[in-house]
Amino acid sequence: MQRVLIGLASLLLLFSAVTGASWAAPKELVLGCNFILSGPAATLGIATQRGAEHAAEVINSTGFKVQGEQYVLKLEYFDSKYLPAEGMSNLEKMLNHGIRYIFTLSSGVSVPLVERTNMAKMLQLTDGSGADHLTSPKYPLSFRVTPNNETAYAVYPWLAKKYPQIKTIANINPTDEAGFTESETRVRCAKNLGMKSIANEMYKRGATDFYPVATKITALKPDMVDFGCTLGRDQALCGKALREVGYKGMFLVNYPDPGAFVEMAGRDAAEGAILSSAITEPQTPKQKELYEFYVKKFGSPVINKFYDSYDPIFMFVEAVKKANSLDPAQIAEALRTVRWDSVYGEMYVGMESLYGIKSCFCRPLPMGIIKNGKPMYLDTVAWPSSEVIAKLVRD
Amino acid sequence: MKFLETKGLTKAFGGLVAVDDLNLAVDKGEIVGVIGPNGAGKTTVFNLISGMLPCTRGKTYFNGETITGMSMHQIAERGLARTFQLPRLFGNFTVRRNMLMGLHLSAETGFWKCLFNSSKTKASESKLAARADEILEEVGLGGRKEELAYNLPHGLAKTLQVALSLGCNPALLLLDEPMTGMNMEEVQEMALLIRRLRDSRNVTFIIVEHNVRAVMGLSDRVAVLNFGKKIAEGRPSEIAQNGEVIRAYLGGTDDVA
Amino acid sequence: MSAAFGQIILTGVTMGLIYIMVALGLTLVFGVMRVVNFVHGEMVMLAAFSMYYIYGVWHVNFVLALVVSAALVSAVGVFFQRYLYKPLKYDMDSVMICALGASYAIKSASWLAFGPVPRHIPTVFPGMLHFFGAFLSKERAAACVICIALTAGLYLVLHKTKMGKAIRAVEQDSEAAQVLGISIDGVNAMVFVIGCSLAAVAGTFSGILFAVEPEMGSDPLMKCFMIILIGGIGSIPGAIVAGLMLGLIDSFSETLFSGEMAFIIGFALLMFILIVRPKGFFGYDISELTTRRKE
Amino acid sequence: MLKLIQKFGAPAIVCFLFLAPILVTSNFYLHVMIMMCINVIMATSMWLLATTGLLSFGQAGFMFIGAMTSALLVKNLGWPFWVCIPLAGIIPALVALAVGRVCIHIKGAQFFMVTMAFGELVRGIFAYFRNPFGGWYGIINIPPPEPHRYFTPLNKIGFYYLGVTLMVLTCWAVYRVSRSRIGMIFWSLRESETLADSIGVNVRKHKLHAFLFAAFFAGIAGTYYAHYQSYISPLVFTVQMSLSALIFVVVGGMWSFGGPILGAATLTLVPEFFRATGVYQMLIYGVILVFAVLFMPRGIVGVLEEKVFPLLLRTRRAAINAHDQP
Repeated sequence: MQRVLIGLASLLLLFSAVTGASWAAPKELVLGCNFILSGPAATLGIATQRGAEHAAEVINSTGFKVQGEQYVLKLEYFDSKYLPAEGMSNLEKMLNHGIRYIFTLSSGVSVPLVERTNMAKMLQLTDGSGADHLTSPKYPLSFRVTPNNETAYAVYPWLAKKYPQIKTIANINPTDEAGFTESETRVRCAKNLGMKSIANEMYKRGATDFYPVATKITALKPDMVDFGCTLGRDQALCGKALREVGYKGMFLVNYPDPGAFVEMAGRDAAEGAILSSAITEPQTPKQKELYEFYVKKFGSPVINKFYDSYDPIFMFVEAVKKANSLDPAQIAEALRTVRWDSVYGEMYVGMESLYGIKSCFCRPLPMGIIKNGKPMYLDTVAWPSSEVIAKLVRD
Repeated sequence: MKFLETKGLTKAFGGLVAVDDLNLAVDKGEIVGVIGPNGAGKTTVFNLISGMLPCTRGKTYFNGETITGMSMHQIAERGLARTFQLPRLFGNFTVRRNMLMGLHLSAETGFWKCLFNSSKTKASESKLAARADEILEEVGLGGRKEELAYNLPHGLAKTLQVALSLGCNPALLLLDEPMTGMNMEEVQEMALLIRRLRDSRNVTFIIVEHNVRAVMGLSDRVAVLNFGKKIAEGRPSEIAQNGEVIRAYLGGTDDVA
Repeated sequence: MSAAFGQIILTGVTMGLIYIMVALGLTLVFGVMRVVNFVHGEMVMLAAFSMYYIYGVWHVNFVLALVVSAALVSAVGVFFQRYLYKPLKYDMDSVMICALGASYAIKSASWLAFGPVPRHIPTVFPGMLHFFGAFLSKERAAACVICIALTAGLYLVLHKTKMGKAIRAVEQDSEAAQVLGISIDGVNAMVFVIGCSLAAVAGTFSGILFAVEPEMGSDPLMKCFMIILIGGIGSIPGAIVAGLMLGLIDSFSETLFSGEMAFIIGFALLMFILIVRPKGFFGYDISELTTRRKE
Repeated sequence: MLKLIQKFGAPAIVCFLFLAPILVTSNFYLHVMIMMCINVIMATSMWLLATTGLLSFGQAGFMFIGAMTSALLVKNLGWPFWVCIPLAGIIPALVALAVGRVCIHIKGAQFFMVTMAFGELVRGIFAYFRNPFGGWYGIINIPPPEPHRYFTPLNKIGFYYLGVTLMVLTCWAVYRVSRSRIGMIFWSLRESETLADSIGVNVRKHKLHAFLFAAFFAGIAGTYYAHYQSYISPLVFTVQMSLSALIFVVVGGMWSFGGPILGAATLTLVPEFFRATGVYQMLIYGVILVFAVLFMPRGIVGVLEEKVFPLLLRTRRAAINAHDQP
C-alpha cells in the first residue's frame, strides 16, 4: 500500500511542478483551440488549425488595440481526440490557464461543453451543428462560426431555380446528430420547394465501403443525390460507389474539398457534381491571396476548412476591438454587430428569425461545378433573407 | 453394489475408440492397479470417471449414486479426487498456499463473509492453515512450505499433487502415474505413503502406473487394459502369469517380471 | 430487385475478400506468435502511403513500387518483432499494450507528416465489369483476384515448402519445433515479413479502392480480429469463410437497414458465433495457449 | 519503520487524498484527480477480473449502462442521485449476469472479442434508440447530485470528495476480496482451471462472480462520470475506454494490488503534462506506453519492488501469494 502512497505523492509533486508553471504573458489575447488533432477526425482539426494559424499571423503583423493597449492574438492548441471527456479536460486546462475564449471543433465535443462555458462566462466559437444547444438564447456566449445545415436554406432555392428538372432527391448523411439535423433541414426544404425526397440514408461514420448505400439509392433512381454533411473522403468514396453501381443523376456536394473530391472519386464519377459552399477557383483578390498562400505552404489541393476557419478569427478580433474590452459577454454582444468582409463576401452573425438569437455566422455561398475534371466557379448565392427561411421551414 | 462401479464405459474420439465397454468394480479400501501399454486408454478412463471428459456411452456409480455427466467439482465434492499424469499445480503459488487451495471444499467461501472477513471466516481460515501444515508434514513437504510450486523437483511435485487431492478428504483417490519418473527411493516413499493413507484414512485407490513392478507390489488387484479393452483382471500373481498380458506387453515396456 | 440482390451478394463477396486480404497477414502473426499485433493496421497504412508516393507521385512501375513498399514495411515489421516483441517474450498482454502504444504514436506521427488531405492511389485497372444486373469496377475485381491468388499462394507456401512446414510446426508447438532444430527467431521474422508483405498488398488495394489516410488501418483491424477469431486462429480456410460471412452480413444489413442497425446486427452475430463456437469454425482450442504465462 | 508504513500506509493515503484540496486549489488539478478516481475504479475492478485470467474489453459497455441508468432516472424521473448510485451498479451487474452465463466459459482472445462485441453492442443500441437514449448526442445536462450547492460543475470540491469516497470504497472492496480466500480462488483459476476444478472449485461460478464484481464497479464509475461531466453519449464509452482500463492494469503491474491503482494514477497524470502540446500529446503517450511495457515487464509496481524498495520486497509478497494468514 505504501508504494501507492509514495508513488502518488511524487507524481503529484512532479505534476504541479510541470503544469503549475502557469503562463502569464502580458498583452497576449489567448484563444484556446480545442481541436481534433488526432484520431479519425483529425483532418478537420489540422485543416482548421492551418486556417486559424494563418489568420493569427496576419492579425499579429499589425496587432490590435484594446483600451489603448497593444495586443497580439495567441492561439493555444489542445487535442480533443474527438472524445468528449478529453474536450472537457481541455476546457478545464484552459480555465486553469485563464483562457476565456475558446474555439471548439465538432458538435460531439462542443455540445457537452456549452453548459459549462456559459457558466464560466467563456466565449465559445464552434463549427458544430445542433440547433438548440449551440445556437439558442439559453447560451448567448456560444457561436456557430460556419453555417452547416443552414446552408440548405440558401442552396435549395437556388437549385430549384437553376435546375427545375430536379424532381426527386436522395439524402445521404452520417448517423450522428449532425447528420440528423442536416437531413431534417434538407428534407424539409426539398418538401417546401415541391421536390420529393425519396431516400434519406444514414450511413455509419467511418465506413469505407459505400456500395451498399449506393446500391440502395441507385435502385430508387433519384434525379439528384445530396451528400448532406458527409465530409471529405466519404463524399468522394460514396460518389465513386454510386457511379460504379450505375447511378446516372446529379450530385450535390456540400462543404467539399473540390480538388480531393475529383482526385478520389475519379474524373468521370465527379463530372457534373455541384459543389455548394466551397471555393473552387479563387475569384476575389482575397481568395486568390489565400489560395496562393496555402498552395505555396502546404501544396494543393486546398482544404475548404482552411477558408472556413480563416475569417472567424478576424470576426472575433474585430469584435474585441469593437467592444474595446476583454469581457466575453461584451465581446459576444459586439460580435453580433460586426460586419466583416470575408473570403466569401460579407460575413455577419444572424439567423435570429430561426433561433431567436443572433449566433450563427452567415455569409454568401460560392457554388461550383466540376466540368471535365476541373472544379469550376459557377455562381454565388447570397445568404437567404428571413422571409425565405420562414417559407422553407413552414410545415 | 460395489463402492465404485463402471458399467460399459465407452469413449470414442471421432473414429478412434479410446475406451471400449469397460466394466470395472472396486471395493472400499482396495488398492487397484490399472496397467497397460502406452495408449491403452488408462488415463482416458480416469478422465471419464473424474468427469473431466464426457463419456460416449456407459455409466459410473460411486458410493451408490450415479456420477455420470457430473462436472469435475461436483464429483470431487462427493469424495472422488484425482491426480494428473503431468503434475498440475498452481505454479505461482507457494506450496503452503497450494495446500490451502487444496482444502477448498472444507473452506468458508461465502462472498460477504469473505468481503467483511468475519470472525467466523478468520476462525475457519486458521483451522484450515493448521490442517494444511499437518497434511504437508504428513506427506513430507513440511520443510518447503514457502517455496513456489513450480520450483519443486518432479518427485515432490507429484507428492504435492497427491497432497492437494487429499485436501478434499476423498474416499476414493485416482492416482495417474504417481511414480513415473521417480527414482527408486522416491518410489518406495510414495508406495509407503499410499499404504499409510489407505490404513489411516481408509482411502480407496485406483492407480494407473507404467512402473509395473511397483504396481504389482502395491496393489491388491490389477486390471490390464489394451486398446481400451480390459484384457485381464486379478491378483498381481495371476496377472504376472497371464499369457495375453505378456503378449500385450511384448515390444512394450520391458518392466514385466 | 433481383439486380439489387445480385449487387448485394457481389458487394458482400468483394468486401469479404478485401477484409480477408488484410486479415491474412494478421492471422499468420497471431497464429504463430499468439500476439495481438495492433500495429498491423499501421503497416497497411504505411504501405499505402509509400505506394501513394512511389507509384502515385513518382510514377515508378506498379509492381516495382509494390515490391519496394512491401520491403519497407517488412523492415518495419521485423524491427518491431526483433526489438519490441521478442524482448517481451511474446507475452500476450504486454505485447498488446506495446503494439497499441506504437500504433498511437505512428498514427499521430503520420498525421503530422502526411497532412489532413485524404490521398488516393491512381487506379491501375480503370473501367467497369457488368454481369447480369450487377456492377463491379475492374479494380475491385482485380483486388478479389489478387486476394484469392494470395490466399492460395499462402496456403501452398505453408503446406508445401520447407519454410512453411517450419512455420506450421512452430504454430502447433514452438517448444517441440525448437527441439527439432527450427530457429524460432528465424521463423518469427519470416512470418513478420510475409505478414507485412500481405499488409502491403492489402494497403495498396484499399488505397486504390478507398482512401489513403493515417486512420485507414485501424478501422478494418477490429474486423480482421473478428475474422481471425470466428474462423479459428491461424486457419486460412477459417479466415476465408469468416471473411466472406462478415462481408455478406455487412453488405446485407447495410443495404437493408440503416447504419446503426447494421452495426448492431454485426456485433450481435459476432457475439452469438463466438458464444456457440468459441474456438471458431476451423480452430483448435487455443485458450490454454493464449492465456498461458511465462513461468 | 516498515511495519509502521505497512500498518498506516492505506490510512495515510486516504487522509492525504482527503486533505489534498487544501494543497491543490486549482479546479483543473481537482478535475484531473477526479478523472483519476474514475480511472482507478475502472482499473481495480478490471484487475480483480484479470486475476481470474479473463481480460474484458466490455467494461465501457457496463459503464455506459450504469451511466445511462442513473442519467435517465435522475433527469427524466427526478429520482435523487443517491438512490440511483447503487442501482447504477446493480443493473450492469444483472446484465453481466445474463451475459456471463452464456459467455463466461470462453477464454483468452475469444473472451476479449466477445466482451468487445458486447461493449459495441451496448453503444450501438443506445445510439440507435434516440428516444429515450438520445442517439449519438446522448444525454445532455444531467443534473448534479443533491445538495446542488456543493455539486456545481464549476465547484469541484463536492465531486472530488464523492469521487475519492467511491474510489476508496472500491479499492477497499477489491483489496478485501483479493486478500480473502475468494481472491485466492481467482488467482488459482488463472494458474490452472483444470486443477482447480479437480479439487472441487466451481470454476464457472467464481469467474461469474468476478465478472459481476467488475461490472458493478464499472457501473458505479459510469454513473459518477455521467453526473460529473453532466453528459454521456456513445462517443464517450468507446472501446478506447475499455482498452485504457486494460492499459492501466498492465502498465501498473498485474501481480500486485498496487499495480492497477498506480497504473491508473500515472497514466492519468502523465498525459496531462503534455496536454498543452496539442498535436504531440498522443504521440508522446504512445511512446510512453511502448517504453513502459518494454522496461517495466512487471509494471510500475514491479520496478518499485525491485529497484526502489528492495526492503519492502522482502517483507511483502506479491498479491498472488498474499492472503490473510492467521
